[in-house]
Amino acid sequence: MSFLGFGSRPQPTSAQKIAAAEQELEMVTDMFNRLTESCRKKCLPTDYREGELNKGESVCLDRCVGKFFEVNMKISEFMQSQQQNAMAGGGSGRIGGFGA
Amino acid sequence: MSFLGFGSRPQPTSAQKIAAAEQELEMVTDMFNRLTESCRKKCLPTDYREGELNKGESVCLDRCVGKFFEVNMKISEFMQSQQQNAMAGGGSGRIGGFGA
Amino acid sequence: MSFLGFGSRPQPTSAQKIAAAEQELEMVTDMFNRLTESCRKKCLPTDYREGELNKGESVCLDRCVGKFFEVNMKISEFMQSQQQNAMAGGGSGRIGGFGA
Amino acid sequence: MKDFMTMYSNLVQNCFNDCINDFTSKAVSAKENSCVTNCATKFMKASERLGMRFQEANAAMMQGGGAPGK
Amino acid sequence: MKDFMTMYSNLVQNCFNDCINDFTSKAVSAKENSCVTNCATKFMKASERLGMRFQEANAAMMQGGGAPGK
Amino acid sequence: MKDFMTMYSNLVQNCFNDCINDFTSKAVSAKENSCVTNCATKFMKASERLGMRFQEANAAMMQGGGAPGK
Repeated sequence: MSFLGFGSRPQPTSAQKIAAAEQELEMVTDMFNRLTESCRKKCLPTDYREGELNKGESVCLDRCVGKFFEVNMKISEFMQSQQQNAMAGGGSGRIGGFGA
Repeated sequence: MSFLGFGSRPQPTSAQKIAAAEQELEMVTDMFNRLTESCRKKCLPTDYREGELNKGESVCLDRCVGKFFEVNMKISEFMQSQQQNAMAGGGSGRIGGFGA
Repeated sequence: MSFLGFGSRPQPTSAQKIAAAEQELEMVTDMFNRLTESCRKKCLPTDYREGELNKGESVCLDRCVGKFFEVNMKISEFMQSQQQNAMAGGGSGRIGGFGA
Repeated sequence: MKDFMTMYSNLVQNCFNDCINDFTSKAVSAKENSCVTNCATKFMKASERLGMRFQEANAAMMQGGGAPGK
Repeated sequence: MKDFMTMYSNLVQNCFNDCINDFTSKAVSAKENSCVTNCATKFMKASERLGMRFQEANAAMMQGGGAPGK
Repeated sequence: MKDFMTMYSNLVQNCFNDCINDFTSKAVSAKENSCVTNCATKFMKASERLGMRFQEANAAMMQGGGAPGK
């Protein structure tokens, strides 16, 4: 689950690894679709007078990806700290039995 | 299908009960996600100057849930009356071969 | 995949035909749901002072379906020309191993 | 069945979003109530009309430029 | 698990949409940063509150007009 | 395959929503037509660019604070 940066875990079996990889792929695809939707709305005006991406739009898209990742990272950290507060002493610091 | 309040039905088998329960859970989860989306938009301003829910926001969320249920109930009744008109004489009054 | 109008293909097996038909049904359903969402927003005012569709709304819905299909056709052609540019010489002109 | 549920949930969410905008009181007002009923009625009529037009347009497209076999 | 991921993705997308509106600079500003934190905090508190009210309302509905068997 | 269909459907719906706003006439106007073409072209170029940036950012994140094993 590297996209979410949830850190390392105990050794999983092969089947668990495959399931985790499939889940990760689905998750990353979903995130990319959401990012695309958000960045399109933020950066592309809807009158479409030309088909090319102009300079301003291109720069905006690049920064949009960077900022989306930063927000994702920040919220991932936030969720982990929430999790640790909730199950202080009980668990391994991962979220909700995530991945493997 | 208690969430939709579609009333009682003939005796189902165990397998049918399990399938119906799974479908109900999925349906209730979907409804909760939609309610969350709607009530967040109706009740929480998007400038996020503070992390706490203030009094006004909390009251708004509570009323939002109540009203969402009322609308759901009203539309469920509406659909049932539509259904009864459509298949008057033919069926059991339930919607589209619903549940068990 | 007639809805997208991607043209004819080599002979498929029965299993492939069934899979393609299922995929087509899912695709057409998804398109209809999207069309419904778009045309509702374009044609129906949200104050709902009456339950009937008035003349203007009805005509708008009819034209909305026609124009949605035209846009779909245009974008299907666009994607095919993109595809042909991308794999010029290599393939059969269909998109991404589509259907059967 | 799943399609019916999606349609139903959309109906609830859309009519709620369009009709319920006052949270100063707990009760659904008479005006909100009639809005919801009209919304549901109109939504069903629109779905029906759109469904008919959609099928006609789909049939026309298949006859026109579509694949002959399937 | 899938529900958690949907909730998480919604959280990221909503807080991004509401808080990040300046693309003249590459860096997330201090103001945007605190907006994101507040957004996530408030979102979680709201979800919790909505979850409680939802369960109460659902239980009340089942007792009231609901099906007796299931 | 499913990802391609989702992308395709999004493209159709978005370009329709952004470009088609006149229902006083039955025909798609020349202006609407060129809007749709530009919309599709720009959408593809934006997707490509976003995809590249996304992969770069993802790779950077995995090297930085990510899990070593998987």
